[in-house]
Amino acid sequence: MDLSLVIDNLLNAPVLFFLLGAAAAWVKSDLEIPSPIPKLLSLYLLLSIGFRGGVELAHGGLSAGVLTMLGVCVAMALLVPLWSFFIVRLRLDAANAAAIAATYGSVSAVTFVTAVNFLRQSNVPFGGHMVAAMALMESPAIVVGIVLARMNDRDTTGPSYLPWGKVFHEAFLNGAVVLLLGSLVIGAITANKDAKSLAAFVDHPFKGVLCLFLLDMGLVAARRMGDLRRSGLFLGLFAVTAPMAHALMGIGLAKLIGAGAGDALLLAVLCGSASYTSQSPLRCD
Amino acid sequence: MDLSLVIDNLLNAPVLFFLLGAAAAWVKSDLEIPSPIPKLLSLYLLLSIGFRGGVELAHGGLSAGVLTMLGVCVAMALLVPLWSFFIVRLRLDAANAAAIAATYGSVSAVTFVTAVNFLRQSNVPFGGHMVAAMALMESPAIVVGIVLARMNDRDTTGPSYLPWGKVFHEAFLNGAVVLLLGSLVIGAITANKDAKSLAAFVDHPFKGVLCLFLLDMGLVAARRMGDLRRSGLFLGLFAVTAPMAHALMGIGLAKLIGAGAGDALLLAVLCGSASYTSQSPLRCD
Amino acid sequence: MDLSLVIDNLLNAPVLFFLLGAAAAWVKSDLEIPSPIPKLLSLYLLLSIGFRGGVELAHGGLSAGVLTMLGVCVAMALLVPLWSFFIVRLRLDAANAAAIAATYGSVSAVTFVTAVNFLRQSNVPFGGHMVAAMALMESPAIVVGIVLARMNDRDTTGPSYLPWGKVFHEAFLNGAVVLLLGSLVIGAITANKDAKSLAAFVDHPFKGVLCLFLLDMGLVAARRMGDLRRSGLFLGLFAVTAPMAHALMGIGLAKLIGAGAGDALLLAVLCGSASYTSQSPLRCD
Amino acid sequence: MKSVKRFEIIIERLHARDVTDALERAGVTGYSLLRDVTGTGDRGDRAGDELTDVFRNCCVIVAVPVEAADEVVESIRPLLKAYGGVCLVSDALWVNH
Amino acid sequence: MKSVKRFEIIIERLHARDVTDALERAGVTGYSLLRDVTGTGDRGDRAGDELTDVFRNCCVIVAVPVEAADEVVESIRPLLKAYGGVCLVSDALWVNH
Amino acid sequence: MKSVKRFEIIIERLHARDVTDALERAGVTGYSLLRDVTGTGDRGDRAGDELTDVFRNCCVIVAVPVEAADEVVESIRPLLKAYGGVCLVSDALWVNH
Ligand SMILES: Nc1ncnc2c1ncn2[C@@H]1O[C@H](COP(=O)(O)O)[C@@H](O)[C@H]1O
Ligand SMILES: Nc1ncnc2c1ncn2[C@@H]1O[C@H](COP(=O)(O)O)[C@@H](O)[C@H]1O
Ligand SMILES: Nc1ncnc2c1ncn2[C@@H]1O[C@H](COP(=O)(O)O)[C@@H](O)[C@H]1O
Ligand code: NA
Ligand code: NA
Ligand code: NA
Repeated sequence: MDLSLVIDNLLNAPVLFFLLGAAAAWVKSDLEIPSPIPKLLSLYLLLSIGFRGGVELAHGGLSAGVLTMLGVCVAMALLVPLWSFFIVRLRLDAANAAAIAATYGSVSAVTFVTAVNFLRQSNVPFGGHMVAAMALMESPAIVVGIVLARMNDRDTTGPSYLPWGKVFHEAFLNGAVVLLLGSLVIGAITANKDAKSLAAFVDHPFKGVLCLFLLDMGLVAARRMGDLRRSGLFLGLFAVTAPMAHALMGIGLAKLIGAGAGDALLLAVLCGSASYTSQSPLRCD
Repeated sequence: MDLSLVIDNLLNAPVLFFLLGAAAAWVKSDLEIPSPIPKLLSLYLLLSIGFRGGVELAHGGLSAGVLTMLGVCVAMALLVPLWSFFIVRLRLDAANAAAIAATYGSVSAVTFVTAVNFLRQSNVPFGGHMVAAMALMESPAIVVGIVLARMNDRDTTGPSYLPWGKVFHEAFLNGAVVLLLGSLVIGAITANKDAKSLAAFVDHPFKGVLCLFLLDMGLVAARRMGDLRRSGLFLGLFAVTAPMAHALMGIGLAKLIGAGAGDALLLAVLCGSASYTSQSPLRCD
Repeated sequence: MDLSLVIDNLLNAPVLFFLLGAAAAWVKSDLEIPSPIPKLLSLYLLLSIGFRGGVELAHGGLSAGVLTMLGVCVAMALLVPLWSFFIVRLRLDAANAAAIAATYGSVSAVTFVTAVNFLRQSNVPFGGHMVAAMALMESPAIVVGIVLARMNDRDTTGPSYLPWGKVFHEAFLNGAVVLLLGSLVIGAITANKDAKSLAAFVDHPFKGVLCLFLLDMGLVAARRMGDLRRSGLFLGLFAVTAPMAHALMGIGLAKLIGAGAGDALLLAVLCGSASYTSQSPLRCD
Repeated sequence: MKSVKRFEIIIERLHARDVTDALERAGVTGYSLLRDVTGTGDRGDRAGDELTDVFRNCCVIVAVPVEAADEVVESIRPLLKAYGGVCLVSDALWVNH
Repeated sequence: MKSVKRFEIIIERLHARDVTDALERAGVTGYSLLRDVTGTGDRGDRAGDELTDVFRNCCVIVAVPVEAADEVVESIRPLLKAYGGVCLVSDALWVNH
Repeated sequence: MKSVKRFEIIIERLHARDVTDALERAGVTGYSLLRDVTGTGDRGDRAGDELTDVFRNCCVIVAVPVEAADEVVESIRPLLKAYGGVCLVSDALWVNH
């Protein structure tokens, strides 16, 4: 790979705003994006990416390749937490290991959105179904995590003993998944009619909103660097190597099923990225 | 009317986002648009619709037809709560009947905004004065409601015994009315100078913001369906038939004064729609 | 100067929205822009103005004239609080005099942003370095204010006895300064690559967001008029004459260093305007 | 530290100014306001679904000298009667400074 | 004024509905909710960094008759056990209206 | 349930970190923060009208063991002296879990 391309990539506005946020937090500036503004930004990003994914899906249609890709994604969302669990279990108790496993199985919407922005900017095409894939990968990881925690936990009053109804509810009906899939469906239905008139809202400000959102992510990430240090060498190593390994698997699988470059990158991002969200129903005291 | 046109209308993005919100609330997803984001969206919609109404008013001018229409609107805002009161009074006490009457007399800005979006999309023209009409209809309904409540209430310490100054203040100076009328006036004054440079803010994202706002309305509406059920058959029937009757009157009146199709639809919406806002100074314990 | 130009200027949308806000507060309407929406608007305005300043800086480059201008700005930020202190000290105690001095030395971002909007609308060019100047003027005034307060205060437990580290921290790393300078740098770095794709976010809605922000400023300003009255004749006179005197100095200095009309206006605004922000580390009980 | 009475008044946001006006008339010079409170009470859920915030609650927190408490209660009571809402009173110590 | 027990329950926002459901089961008909609470406790800082609000806290304030307090405590305790959080109980007077 | 002292510290948001730092130095490991508090006090209204939030208040709620209360008071007092604000202390019970 060309080094100047990497630098060029790092020197684009969204990434620089992320670094600005991180720098601001690092020098303890009082710069902050107060709640619920980040929520507004993330609702916008999810709606936008879902809607455009739907429009592209409507134009591209559901082919065998698309279905294979979706299958691969769900499989990875089931498998990644499984092996992550057995590795992390070497050092941690079952409940925490399950929570971490679910984390690595699920996807980071921020990373996905940033990758999408990168592809658009580089004019590399990708399929609208990758957005659906992201929505589909969130839930299985949570369910696998909870199953693992239960199989290894004897305290039936702890948080892993949520009733199954509640587990599935949190896994499949969390707000981000609903908004993403809903916007995807709406985009697919209204592709011919509304895509143009909504472009001024859904497409044009996308990159700018992403900048503002990544500024906040930078602030948050830098504040949490301390947590990373506190988590010890073993987890630190895992946190660095696991995403890379998963991303490489993603690229391998994409080659195998003959996906295009854009879809391959997104699959790598989906496999490699991890999300805090999925921890929540699993966290222990 | 053509059924496929109705379906086509239902299948546009704003309506679908409303349904998405309703569905999300119905399956008890944790999707939410936290306060004060809906407020930001509604401030935007009021500012946008007021400003554009003002620009159109500046281009169209104040004709006799415009003044007739405004007179009809104010008259409806005075009459609708009157007869609503006497119907609802058959079953409820005076204070609650007055609150409900005021509700049906006033207008729902959301419905109006959605109707405006529909007209724009269908390329049906309408007059900027209809925006003024909406602003003018909010206040009379509240005043009539309070007068009715007072005439029928003997407890002079209850909420209907607000001093008149406060009543008029709440009726005529509530934030939505002030912003709407203010933006209308500003739009009319700066029509030639600022309309173009503000279009990127005021016009282009309008439909998208409406989608996000209706998503929230869907969430809220579905959560309140329970209230509807609790309110009993009589009120339920009234809630379904009264808006239709008022809307039909609106269409009739529009024909009578020879208004165009766009203005007629908006008049129907203004007469038919009801707003929670106006209840507030009247509610009883 | 032509009177009709002044009126024309007053009749543009941002100013009218400010007046609308003031009028709404004056009649005690419940119109409000709830927190943190004004914060979102101000983050946007700072990011936008910083980014565009950076893009212009990248195209214009750093010339001797630019550096002179920056020097003049910093000098004024140091001198204005000095003489303001000695004048206000005639009537007030040292701590309060220092706080007020810092206030008049620092700059009002709102006024600056409004002036920038005016220049753009009038097609008068100005340099991107004026944005940097604004960022550079915020901090010195605070530091001078604190030095003055300390030199005149014997109570070493009061607020003026913040450790120096904290003083510099608040002076140089407050959120507005960091975001403004950060966006400026990012704009300068990505000028060729991102300026176009970010325009839909950074440029197009600028004027509209400014309208909404000034609506809020109008609400706030009108509510605080009472404070002005309470502050007595001496301070009232100072509040009216000092900004004018400082603005005139700014225009004189601009002539002296041969700056263009746009830069001269902005320098006048920077010198004349005052900011509440800088008071905070100095306020006394 | 001196003994004070701590008031916590939850009322519709629309009436926040009525509460603070009543407090000011009762001689209270300091109070705090939380603007974003929702809740359920005798009169149903908060709404916030139209274009104003009519149905949202707020919470006013006030500490007053013990001897001023009765007057504050009496100044608030008519507002509760008219608009609903809740007022809780408890004992607290005020850290002098 | 009548004596009540004032509960203040700080818990992750995700579980706000569990708390209010538990309260309703315990016969409580009124409560208030502050949605935007952050904090630090045994389980680290709040985050709010992903696309849901999973780690944000909320605060439920409830005044209940003294005799109902024990039942409310028992209905809340399992939630605290499962999800962490804090529940404080204090004495207060309720201003009648 | 164990007895605790409940602190409620209302101070400018700018100084929120000073408060939590002082608490941490006093050995407090858990606290909650309400970020959006406005108010009136000896030093006038909150503003929030410039481009930072300098004049907005926040409210820190902390429950500490009774025996730790004095130390917490002493750690907060200098901040109140320097920046103004209010600190209320009251008795509460902590629901064990
Ligand atoms: N028992 C209670 N404890 C705490 N807050 C309450 C209680 N009852 C009512 N509230 C609050 O007071 C508001 C108005 O109550 P109400 O007038 O009874 O509808 C509700 O929306 C709640 O926020
Ligand atoms: N001692 C305390 N005083 C006040 N709030 C607390 C305290 N301890 C914990 N909290 C709050 O309760 C939340 C959950 O606490 P924990 O379950 O201990 O992590 C924290 O995020 C804080 O908001
Ligand atoms: N008596 C009081 N009760 C409740 N809050 C108060 C009281 N006095 C002051 N405050 C709050 O503390 C902040 C700072 O107060 P002060 O330092 O007196 O200006 C005010 O803005 C209020 O939010
Ligand atoms: Na993953
Ligand atoms: Na109506
Ligand atoms: Na200045």
